[in-house]
Amino acid sequence: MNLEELRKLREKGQREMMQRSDTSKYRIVVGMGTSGIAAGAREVLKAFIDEINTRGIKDVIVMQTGEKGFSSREPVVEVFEEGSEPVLYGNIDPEKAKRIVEEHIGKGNIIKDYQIIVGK
Amino acid sequence: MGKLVTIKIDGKEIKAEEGSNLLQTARDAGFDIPGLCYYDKVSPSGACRLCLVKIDGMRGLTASCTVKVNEGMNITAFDEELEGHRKAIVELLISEHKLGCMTCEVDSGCGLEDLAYRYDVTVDNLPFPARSEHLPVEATSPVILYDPNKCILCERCVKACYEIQGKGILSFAERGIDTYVATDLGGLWVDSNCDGCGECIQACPVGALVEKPSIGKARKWEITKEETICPYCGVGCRIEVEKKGNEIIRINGADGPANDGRLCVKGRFGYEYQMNDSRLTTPLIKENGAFREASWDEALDLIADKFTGIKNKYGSGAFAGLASARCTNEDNYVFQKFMRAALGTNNVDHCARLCHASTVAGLARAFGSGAMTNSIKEFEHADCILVTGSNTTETHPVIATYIKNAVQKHGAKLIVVDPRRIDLVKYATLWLRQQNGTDVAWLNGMMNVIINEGLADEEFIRSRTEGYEDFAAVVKEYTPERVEEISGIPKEQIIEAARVYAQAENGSIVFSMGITQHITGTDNVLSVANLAMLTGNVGKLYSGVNPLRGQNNVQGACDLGGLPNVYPGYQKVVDPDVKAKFEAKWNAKLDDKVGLSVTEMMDGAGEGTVKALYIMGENPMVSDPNLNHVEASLKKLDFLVVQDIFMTETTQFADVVLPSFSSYEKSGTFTNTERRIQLLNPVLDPPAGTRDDWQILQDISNRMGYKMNFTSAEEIMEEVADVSPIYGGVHFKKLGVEGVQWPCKTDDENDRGVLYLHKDTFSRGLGHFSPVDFIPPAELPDKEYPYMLSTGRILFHYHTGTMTRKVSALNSFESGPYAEISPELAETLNISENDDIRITSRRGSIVTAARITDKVAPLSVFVPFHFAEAAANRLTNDALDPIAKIPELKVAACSVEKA
Amino acid sequence: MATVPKLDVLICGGASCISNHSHDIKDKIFEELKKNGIEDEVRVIETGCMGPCELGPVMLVYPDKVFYQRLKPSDIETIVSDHFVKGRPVEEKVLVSETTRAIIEKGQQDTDFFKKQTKVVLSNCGRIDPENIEEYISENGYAALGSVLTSSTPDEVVETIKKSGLRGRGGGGFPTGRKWEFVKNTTNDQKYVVCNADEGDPGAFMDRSVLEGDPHCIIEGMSIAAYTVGANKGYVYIRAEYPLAIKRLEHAIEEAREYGFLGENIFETDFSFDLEIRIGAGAFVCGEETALIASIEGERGNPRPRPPFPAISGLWGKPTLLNNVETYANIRHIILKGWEWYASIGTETSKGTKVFALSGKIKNTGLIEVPMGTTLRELIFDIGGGVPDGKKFKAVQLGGPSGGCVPEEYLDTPIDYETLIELGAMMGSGGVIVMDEDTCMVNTARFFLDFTKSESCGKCVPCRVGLVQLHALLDKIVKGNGELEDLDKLEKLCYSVKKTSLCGLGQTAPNPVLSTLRYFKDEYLEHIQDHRCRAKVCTNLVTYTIVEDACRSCGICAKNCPVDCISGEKGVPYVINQDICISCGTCYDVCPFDAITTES
Amino acid sequence: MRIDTVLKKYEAKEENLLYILHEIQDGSDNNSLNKKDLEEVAAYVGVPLSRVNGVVSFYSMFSSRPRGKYIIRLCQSPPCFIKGSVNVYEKIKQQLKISEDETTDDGLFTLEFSSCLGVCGLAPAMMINDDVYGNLTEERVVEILNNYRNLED
Repeated sequence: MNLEELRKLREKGQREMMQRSDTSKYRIVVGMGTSGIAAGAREVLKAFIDEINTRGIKDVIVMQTGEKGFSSREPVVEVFEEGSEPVLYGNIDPEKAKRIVEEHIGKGNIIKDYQIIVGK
Repeated sequence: MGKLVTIKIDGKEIKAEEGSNLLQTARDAGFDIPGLCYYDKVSPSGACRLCLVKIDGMRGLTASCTVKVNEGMNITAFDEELEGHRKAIVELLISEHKLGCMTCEVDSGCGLEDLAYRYDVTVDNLPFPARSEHLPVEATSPVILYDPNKCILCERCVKACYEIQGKGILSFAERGIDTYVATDLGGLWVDSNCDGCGECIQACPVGALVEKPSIGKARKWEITKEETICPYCGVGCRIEVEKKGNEIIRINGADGPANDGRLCVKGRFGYEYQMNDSRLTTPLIKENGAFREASWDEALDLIADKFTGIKNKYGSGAFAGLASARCTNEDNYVFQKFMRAALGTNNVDHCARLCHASTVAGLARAFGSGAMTNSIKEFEHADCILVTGSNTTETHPVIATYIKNAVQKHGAKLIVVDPRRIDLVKYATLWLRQQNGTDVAWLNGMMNVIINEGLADEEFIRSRTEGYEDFAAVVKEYTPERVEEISGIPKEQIIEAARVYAQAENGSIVFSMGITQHITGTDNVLSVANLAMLTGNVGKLYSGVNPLRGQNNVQGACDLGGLPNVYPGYQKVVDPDVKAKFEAKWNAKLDDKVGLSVTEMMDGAGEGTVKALYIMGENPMVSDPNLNHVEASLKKLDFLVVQDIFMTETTQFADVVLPSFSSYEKSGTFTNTERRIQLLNPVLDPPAGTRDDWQILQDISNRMGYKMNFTSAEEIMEEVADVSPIYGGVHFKKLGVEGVQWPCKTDDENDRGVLYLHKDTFSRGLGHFSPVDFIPPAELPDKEYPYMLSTGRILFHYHTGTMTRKVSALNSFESGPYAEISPELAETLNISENDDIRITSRRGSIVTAARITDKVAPLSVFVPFHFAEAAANRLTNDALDPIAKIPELKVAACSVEKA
Repeated sequence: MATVPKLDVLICGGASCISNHSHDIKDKIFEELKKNGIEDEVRVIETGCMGPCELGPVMLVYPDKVFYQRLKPSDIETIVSDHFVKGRPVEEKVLVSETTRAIIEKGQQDTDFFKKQTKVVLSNCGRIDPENIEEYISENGYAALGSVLTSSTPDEVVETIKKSGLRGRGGGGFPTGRKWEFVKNTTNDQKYVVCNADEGDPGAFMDRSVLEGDPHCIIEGMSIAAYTVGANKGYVYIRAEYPLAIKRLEHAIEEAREYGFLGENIFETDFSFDLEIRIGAGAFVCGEETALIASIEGERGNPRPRPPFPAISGLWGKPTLLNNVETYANIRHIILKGWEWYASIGTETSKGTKVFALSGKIKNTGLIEVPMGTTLRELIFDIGGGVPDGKKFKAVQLGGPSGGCVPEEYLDTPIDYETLIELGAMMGSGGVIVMDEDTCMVNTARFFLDFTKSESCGKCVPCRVGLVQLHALLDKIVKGNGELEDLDKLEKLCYSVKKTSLCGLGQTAPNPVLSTLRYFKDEYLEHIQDHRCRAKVCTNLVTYTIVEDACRSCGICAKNCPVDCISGEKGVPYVINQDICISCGTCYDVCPFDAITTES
Repeated sequence: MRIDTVLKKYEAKEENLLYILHEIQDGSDNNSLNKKDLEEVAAYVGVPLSRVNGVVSFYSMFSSRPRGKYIIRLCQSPPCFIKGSVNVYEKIKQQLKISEDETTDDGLFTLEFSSCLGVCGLAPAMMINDDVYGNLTEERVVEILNNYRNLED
């Protein structure tokens, strides 16, 4: 590894992040720190994947990340959509996850009552 | 001594060594800073926080015990704040401490009690409630009692056990307020690996750890203390005897040159025999097969008459005498002088014949001097120590601590070569398990590797030695492959051991009877010497060839001429000039032939050529090989005199038994295994009716017409100095606590002798390489006697058990005979733990309890030789090394069956 | 793309409101919004418990600041049509009181959550996939290491870190650059860098969060440190209670080795460095640096005396650089953005940002990162949303068991290392534990001492025995047996324990006692003199009585009383026999009519 | 798991002691370290038995007494205390009929305290083996425990 290789790798990564948004309209990122998991994030992640598979949705990927710090709102899920502000959902459970897939991913409707109101 | 720097404590300027311990420095300068966890023999903990001081430039308060002195330090040791905190800490300690001071063993000698007094802390003025619930006292050890309620968790015992003794039996268990000192995995003390050395007790500043045998015996203020030398093994530990009247209350380790205050279980707890009722206090004469008490005059006259008669009838050659490795140098000098000058024979020997005769012979040939080349405390600083044929932990426990220190504190590499999985194996980098009696082979194998890999010290070989070519030619034949076949040691291990030892900056070899007690004992020793010379590991600090001598004064008994071939100071009896010198000094006609060795004496007695035997403080009826033969021989004697402190297995065959002094009662000197002559102090009064060994001999001699006029041990040593050059500079006045290490040839007060031998030049000039070929043991297992028998000592008993078996503390650790057999053998023969088994050799048979352990090799049996009721020496082989006449005690073939 | 809603409707999702069917109300609202076609204009949010459970279900409407109480689904149609559509609140369901005003105020503050934060250490946490090194690289990962290795001397790095003003984030606040310089200046062929991931204070969990969410930033920070001080080996000591953090870091180390950021000749330079994880096994004291070293060596976590300091003689007696997770996490940012940028954040003495863990009686629990110098009030109220359930703020505990409790009047103090010490607290790892009026400060002090005494390693006398005695004194007071002179004893012993203990645990363990004695002495006096616990926590000091008027003689209290001290019969109010009562509070909890009162 | 396989994974150095003990304990039938294992570990690592005992008894996560299949570590951190961990403790005690450091008769659960689980934002919290549970209420405790019990049926 040298600086040049690092630069290439960085640029490739940044490109891929963008490309990922090209191929997948949505990116669902679940906070999978211990706090999230302790509050049920694992079940939420599974629910997202199951629901997406069940519905046969193609243009969405589900990813994990660490914790954002909203302990009181765990599990926390962020939905990214190309060209839009990311939407942050809090206190998500498997049922709510299914609804997010149905409403937000499926129909493009942000589910406001899951949104973490703090911020933005 | 490091650089002197100036520091200031409470305004006073003090000069101190740079890097020295601040607390110690302050105390030495008269600042009585309190502190309970500081112990100068272990690393500082900084745990009790009493020695806190203020140091300019350092934040907060600092424990002075953890600080090293630096130039310009400015210290506040006492002010209101510090003293306030100290009082608070004492209050906290007292609130946790079971206050049973009035019944506490250490009352008036307790660190915490002193501080409570100093800071006026009492139960009544404690700011908090004292602890009311108490934990159970741990009293299961035979010798140590631990009261957790008195424990202040200073960690001194834990560190003493690990850092000093290298054992690590103790550790803190649990944490916080629940912390306590536990053994091993936290079970009962008695079930632990604790061997009762009591180093922990000595380290304890309060009464949490005390000597069980001493409980209730005396208050501190009734006790007086005197120092002398431990009566047991060849280490020569200095002891502090606490006594009330003429009774020993306890023994502590004192700061002697060989032990630094360390002791083993025998040294600390093995004194009870001293108060035993069966002590001999009057001469006994055998009449009609039974002993009767006699007056000294009657007994001595009888001996003088008998001896004169025998001398007249059979000549001087009919006498033989066993000097004693247990008696003082002075006793031994007078003994051999009596035998040589009064009786006219060189037939004087002693049990050194059975332990290190081959060492003396071998090292004399290789180096010119048959003693340990280096000193005990040097072991701690060797980079590599090769221990072979020495179960050091049990036979020389305090020396073992320095070996362990080398490994644990300084990262030394330890190589153990031993057929048994001895304790030191735990500390070893490498353990080579050879077949009994194959030592020349593996030693040659190591040297083969060293030469082939270019690891030999060529400069040393060139400039300091001779005979290399012949030697190398023999070694060439001992390839690792061949050696593996002979010795059973995998060749990789031989190669690795060769590399480790040869590449060490300072390699030290330690050996003992596993090397010497073979028909090839002298060969073995020569091989060891070859190995040291090949790598240049002799004649310098922290290295050398170090035979560990077994008994407290076995070195001295040899030095003082208790041998058939030499006068005191290893002056040869066959040398006419030497003989002439002694004839002049002693004013007597002396024998010009080499006398009989121990085994030869027994043969002579059996054959009727030896008519009278004089035994001073030895017990051949347990210690000698092939006891059935010894017994028959003793019975054949016309006259047998035995001097001892107790009746023994040997005294029963005596015609006269003479009661003498014990070690604690003696004046005189012992010479320890590192050639150090140390002064004894008669700490106890001898019982009425007993006489010192040398006095008895002098009395008989005078009655026989050969006059000796010694009035004290000191006078005897003056004569020794006069006739024996290596003791030429040895004078009682000069010895002090440090003693001197022979050779010490000048009277100069600063001539303390020689720390390590053969610097620059060997005693014989050039070191001599001997070509040595492997010869198998005299007797090997066969169909009839399929197992390999070996014997040795154990930690808790000493030699023939005359003393130790009268000590209940030691008996609670190990009370009687047993035989170690392997789990494999036990299974084959369907033997369970503690089953009685019969062990038989061509010479005899014993019945003893089986102990199943993987210490011994699968087809081997090990029997400790201390126990007369199942005496290992009924089985051992008396085949001799042709040069040193040492019997092959370490190898015999035997059969085993369920009894 | 969402339009900005005109109204925010906060429906209480507390357990009590849910049990009163607040979900039905929420559903009904959605239904009505849809019916009225204004679902885009109204944002409905379910919140945590708002506090006044007895009024539930409750609902807040912003920006109108209207508080609805005791809602039923049938109320919703009118509220939506009149209020949401026409802007006329439905007065008969609205409650205006002290409490509701406070709740409304607090809800407002929710929106302040982000405004005051500056994310440096946490910048990647919750954004990137911690198990994918390429995502870290995309965020400029390992660029700082690359730049340092290829274009800076160790001296220059030390200089940069020194000028940045970064101080140790693990508690003491020792200047990081100076520490690095010490270790760099020692001459020894073997040096180590160690990361203390044994999370300092209970109540602080930013280290875990960083390790789980952005493990590579620690590897990078440690590598830069190793290069600077001349070490080739590093250890991260993580508590075994953090299995996920261990797993993520293990994975990250593997990745870093694979990509050549750990190992031989990193960035094609002479610098080689590798990292190993060491795990604890449940001992708080191992967060202390010398205890941590002992633990890495495989021993009991007993602290060792200092001097010698680890910088001179640490792990296996070798010079050792020890920093905590958050400190290392800052390094790459300082290298990349320059010390000037870092030093521009914060106060005169304390630079950069600090991560705080908000917990206890605070609405928005979690991790936040703010510039040094932010006030406690901003932390607790603007960002943390204040105390939930309408309770009154009493104190904030900073620095965990090593820290102190700070009362309301000091909340406007800007936070830095020095100001907190002056207040009798300390920065510690950044644990912020909020306490409300239901917290008894004496009992809290006792709790902390209970904690520290059971975590004391037992090596030194003042900590081992002193904490037990301090705890015993507090216990005595809490149980109503305190005497006035106990306060002097407490203070004196606290002082001695602080000054004489071997390590940080003992030296700081008395802080919770000292700070509560300083700010809440009246509570101590009440316990001792009046046998009163105003928070009604200290059971020995609390008397339960049954209010005759409220009692419906249902007998539930008597049935549940563990000592059978409540008697009564149908139609007659029940009575508690105070001689037998053990003040366990069971009756209080089970009474369906709130007929039992507590007095102290 | 055979102890040899664990030992083989680590160099025979004292610094690996904690790792080795963790792994042996995790692989044991009863979440504990028995005497024989400890003796083997001591011999392998090359430290005295007492050192191993000192370590095992010092760290709260090690136990030389047999423990349940599931170890409940109830967080005792200040945030959990303030958020009512005492009630959670009482509930567990009532549910399982065990107190601190005790094991249920069926050998399923052992209850222990932890200094901090690091999920303070979700206080009160507990950990069962490697899984952390936050925002505990008495109801949730019952539910979680039942889930574990159901796993056994």
